[in-house]
Amino acid sequence: MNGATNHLNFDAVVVGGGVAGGEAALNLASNGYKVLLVEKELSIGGKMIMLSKVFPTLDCAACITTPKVSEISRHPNITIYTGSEISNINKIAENNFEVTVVKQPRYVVVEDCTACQLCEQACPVSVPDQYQYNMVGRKAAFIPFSIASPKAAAIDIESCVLCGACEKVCPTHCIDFTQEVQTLQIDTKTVILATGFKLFDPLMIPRYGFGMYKNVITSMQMERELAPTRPFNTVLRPGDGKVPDKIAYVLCTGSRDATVGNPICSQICCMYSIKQAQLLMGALPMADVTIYYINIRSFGKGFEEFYQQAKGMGVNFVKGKIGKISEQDNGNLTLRYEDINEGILKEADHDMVILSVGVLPNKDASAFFSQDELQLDPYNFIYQTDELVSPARTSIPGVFVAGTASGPMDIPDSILSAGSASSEAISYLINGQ
Amino acid sequence: MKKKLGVYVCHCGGNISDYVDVEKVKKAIEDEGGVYLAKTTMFACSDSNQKDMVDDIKRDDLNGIVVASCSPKLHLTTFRNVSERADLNKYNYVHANIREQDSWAHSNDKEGATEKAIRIVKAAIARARLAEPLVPNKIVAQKAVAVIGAGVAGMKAAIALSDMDCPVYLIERSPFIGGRVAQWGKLFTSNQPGNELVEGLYNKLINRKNITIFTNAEVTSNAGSIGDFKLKVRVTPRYFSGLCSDDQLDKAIEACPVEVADEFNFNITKRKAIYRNTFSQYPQTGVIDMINCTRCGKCEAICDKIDLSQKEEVLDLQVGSVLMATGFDPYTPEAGEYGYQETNRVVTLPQFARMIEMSDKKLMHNGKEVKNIAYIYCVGSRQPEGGNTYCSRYCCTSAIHTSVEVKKKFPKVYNYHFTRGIRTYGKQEQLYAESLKQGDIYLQGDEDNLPEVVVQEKKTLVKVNDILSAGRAIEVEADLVVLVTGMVPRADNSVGSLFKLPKGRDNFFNEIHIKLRTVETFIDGVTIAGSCQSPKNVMESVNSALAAAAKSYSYVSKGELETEPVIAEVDEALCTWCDACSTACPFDAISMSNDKEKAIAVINNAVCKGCGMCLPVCPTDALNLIAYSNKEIESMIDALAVD
Amino acid sequence: MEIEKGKTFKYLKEKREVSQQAKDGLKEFNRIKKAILDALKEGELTVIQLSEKLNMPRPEVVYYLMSLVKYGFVATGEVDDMDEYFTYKIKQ
Amino acid sequence: MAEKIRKSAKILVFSTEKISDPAIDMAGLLKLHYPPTVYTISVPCSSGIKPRWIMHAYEKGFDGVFIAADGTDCIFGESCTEKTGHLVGKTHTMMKQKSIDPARLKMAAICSVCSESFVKQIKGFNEYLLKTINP
Repeated sequence: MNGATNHLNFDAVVVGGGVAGGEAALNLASNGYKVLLVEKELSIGGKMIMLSKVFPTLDCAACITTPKVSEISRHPNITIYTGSEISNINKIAENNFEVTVVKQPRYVVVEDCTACQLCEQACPVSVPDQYQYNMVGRKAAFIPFSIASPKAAAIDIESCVLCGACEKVCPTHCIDFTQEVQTLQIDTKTVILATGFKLFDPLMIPRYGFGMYKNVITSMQMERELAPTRPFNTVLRPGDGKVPDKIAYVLCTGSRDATVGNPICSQICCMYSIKQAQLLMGALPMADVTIYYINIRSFGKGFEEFYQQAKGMGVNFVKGKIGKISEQDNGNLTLRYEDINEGILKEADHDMVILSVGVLPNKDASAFFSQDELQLDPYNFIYQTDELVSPARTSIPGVFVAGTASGPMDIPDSILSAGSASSEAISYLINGQ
Repeated sequence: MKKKLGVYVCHCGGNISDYVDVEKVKKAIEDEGGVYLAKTTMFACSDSNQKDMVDDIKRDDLNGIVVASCSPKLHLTTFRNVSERADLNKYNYVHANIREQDSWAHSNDKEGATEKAIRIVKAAIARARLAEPLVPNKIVAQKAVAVIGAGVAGMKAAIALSDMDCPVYLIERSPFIGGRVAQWGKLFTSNQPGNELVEGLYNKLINRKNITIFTNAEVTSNAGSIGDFKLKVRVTPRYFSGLCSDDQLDKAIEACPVEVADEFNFNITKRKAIYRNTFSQYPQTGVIDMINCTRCGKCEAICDKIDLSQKEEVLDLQVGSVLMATGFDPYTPEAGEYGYQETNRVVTLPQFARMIEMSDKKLMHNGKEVKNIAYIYCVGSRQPEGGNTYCSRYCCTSAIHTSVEVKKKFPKVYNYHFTRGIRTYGKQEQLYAESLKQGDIYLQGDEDNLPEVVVQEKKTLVKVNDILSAGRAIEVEADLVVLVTGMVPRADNSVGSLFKLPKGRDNFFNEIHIKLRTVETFIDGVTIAGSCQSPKNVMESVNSALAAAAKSYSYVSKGELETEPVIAEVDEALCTWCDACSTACPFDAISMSNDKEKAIAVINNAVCKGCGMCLPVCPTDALNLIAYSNKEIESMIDALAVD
Repeated sequence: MEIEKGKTFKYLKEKREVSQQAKDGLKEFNRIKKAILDALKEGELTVIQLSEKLNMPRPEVVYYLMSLVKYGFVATGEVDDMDEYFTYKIKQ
Repeated sequence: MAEKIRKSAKILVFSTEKISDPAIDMAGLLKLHYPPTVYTISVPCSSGIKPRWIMHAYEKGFDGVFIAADGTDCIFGESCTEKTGHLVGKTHTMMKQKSIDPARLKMAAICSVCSESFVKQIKGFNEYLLKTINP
């Protein structure tokens, strides 16, 4: 099978299996179009499936994502490739694209895997679990996370020592180390890019001490600590396992900050931080939560009320810019900040600091196109050529953008943008232009 | 048939199990009559659990299922689909709500919540024991959509539907289409003027054969429901039988003796009772406003295409779905709110936008050149007491964009922004940076420290204790105070009541689920788009319009829809035909039949909506609602009542 | 070569070298796992106590301990009077 | 019969699927607490509740029955309020015949976002019922 290529036909290729890509794929599929959904990770569901609860309703993210994910994975018109990446997209003519997809071997036959986890138990290897943002280990033979879709094991071949323990215990003999990289040639009529966003890496701001001080974590790590499938089974600080009781949020970490190359606002951090603060007050009733902010941007439906609710629950809001974070011997952290209301420098001690990291562009998409130019905006998000009237259009006719690939947005806006992209794609499929 | 039931109690990843002892619930119900297997599950809705359920049903020949989890509004369909995939009739599935109506509502009383969960699940089991397989009714879906409101959202939705090969009726209440965007100048971020944007959309609209546009038209009644809405649309005439020449129209307008405030310019100018579109409104023809017209006939004498004898028409439309895009009103400040109406030096942001559009060279107001402009933010939004608690989302960006544009057009002006914290989210941040760069001054108050407007005879002062400079009291003498007003729901949103559309706490139309189902409403077949759902900017409105179009299309595209088989049925033995039920029925679904030995009531299955209004009025208890029979309800009451 | 179902790892072993990093990582994990489990044999300990006993940085103790909880070797014990630190014990 | 003092009354709520049940759901979402001895059965429309169901609830030991009615929002038509009122009247007559305090049946219009009003009504009703149960 080495190097074999398959030729396949679809009406649409959707790149990215997060909420936006999933919604776009569903819209197209339920109108009778054949869709290929290509996802880089081992599971669809994007970042949303990893969240704890969502603002402003405090629904658990899993409760509203999993049914959607399962609808997508069961839809007869949708084919899903996980662990797969686009290597090239060529536009031949209107309604005629050639897409090359590279599918990495999972070393597990998904159809035969029952997710019994015996391989996971047998595997001797332990490496940091990327789905828990490295706060805990996972095996080299592993199920990505409990609500993953497909819910099937995978082998992390880079960490695998090829001991064969997993194969020995697998009751369905679904582990298969003979799998190879597959290159697939796909003909399609339209392409939707839903490649999502990347999180800001706070290592870029050394004065916050992330990486050095273990009790300084990112908001995504806290999201995991609060999720039902959490790494520690309760909220603990990773520095020494203490239950924190004085927690600080540093908003605009990597957003609205030209010094790190990202002058724009990430649109979601205020709200997810307020949400986490509310959840923390619920989980740790004795805890003190302080949010250091420049402006609170609770602009969406029900958001301002949610912000007021957090204030009512006793979350402290301090208008202040954080200058420097330093660590004390006991792992506690001292925040030096400018209190804007009083116009003076102050210091405050906290035992855990959460950096509310911002949204950065995922630049992968522009590399897909070798012939045509996929234009990016000044911030490297996909450029919307007719932003006000046809927000899903890109510089390549027939290629549409959905969700955060075009800029920061929250879940409802991603869903609407996906609705918009699929609607434009259907028009394009019907009218061929 | 003896029931073999499967019962699944969901942890909901802690949402339920943090307050309800789900293992205890499982133990308490596993010996109930009919229960064959009982399980707990971390996420009942997860794919793997759904698979397990299908396997269980097939392996053990289960003929009834109960899932105790969240509200049925979220997952009833999910589990009905699971049943269907396992070849079990989906009406043998019963949902028990132990989250919204138990674990969350009683999170302060774990014992009480657990006790309640046990009874709720037992009641659901009792119901599942009696559940019968049912077949959904099929109805014909009219392949046409009515789009109500022809602002940017409505226009864009109409075009999208037309592209999907779906006939559209675009119904606009005012004489011109274009909505609020037509009233705006340059738009952020493209800097395209609102009128050009509207023109582009209008040109597309009139080229589509399957779009019918009605202006001056209002939906006055609605009968029917998803698949077949029967609308009555009242069309007020324009009183033009054809086009007058520009010259003639100008003369006719000049001749008109009636002058009224021009709502297009937010009443800062006047217009006649006969008037033409501004260049951003379509169709490009005149109209007579009969509410103010005195029928003097002066205009008729100038152009023979003017015809005051035209009569209003009422049209009947049949559509499968309705897409609401009725938009918003700008908030109108109360008299005296920040000096509004106390001096003409205080205007609203929309009025100011019109002023800029209408002035060139110098920005003049009341014969005086405007130099210092003070913008007061959050007027009508984020109100600390009563009123509107929400943020209107568009206004920070809009005000800053206006201040940037005004500075470009009139470089001598100074902008002072009295904010409550700037919310230029996302890429709009660049605009805030641009405004700072051009030298705009930003001052900030908060809900306990709002700016104050002092109106004096010759001048107007705006004061605030500025929290950006440690609470220093700062005052600005403003030639013009611009109140940055938020969005409020349309003052007359009666068309929403025609469809019984639910409204949220903020009085905007409410969606089913804010996260994942933003354009659908609780009223089947009716979708919402644009700022009638919540404040939105142009791009956000367009995205929601396209999403709503796709959703509305999905209701009508197949030409057929399934509806719930929950309808009334008559126990012929008990019925003595007394007419009480047919009088009670709001849908004329019940009539008398003489086919049998005696006169009895018969139900028209296609028309019955399953409300049950006929049930309590029957003197012989001969009527029942399928799935809500006496037996089913009373057995649930029994299960809930057990001590 | 003949590929035997259930022993396909042999096939890949022929074709691919296991990285030194993976081998070292496994050794390291086994060493720390043994150290933590041995230490806990004598009784329940907190992260701080373990860190002192094993002369291992606290954050590393947290990471490995939590991994061992996840893999089912260690269980969480009680929290102290101040509601600050949990103890951890060998899972029976 | 000696009964111990009860903390809360046992109340059966009839809610409507599209209007008042979402409001009761939202009360949970907002963590507005009410007694856990309040149980809900939802029906398509409040005007379709049979008096015999209500009477059945009293027979089986419910202290009170609360109809969370659609009011004028009812999707089945405006006559809903009047018809629900009528069936309440009919039930009151039946209750009097059985010497049941008519105040043990309560009706209020609960709109789809009237969560706070629902909780307030239920708490008031509970207090009233408790006074009659634990005199």
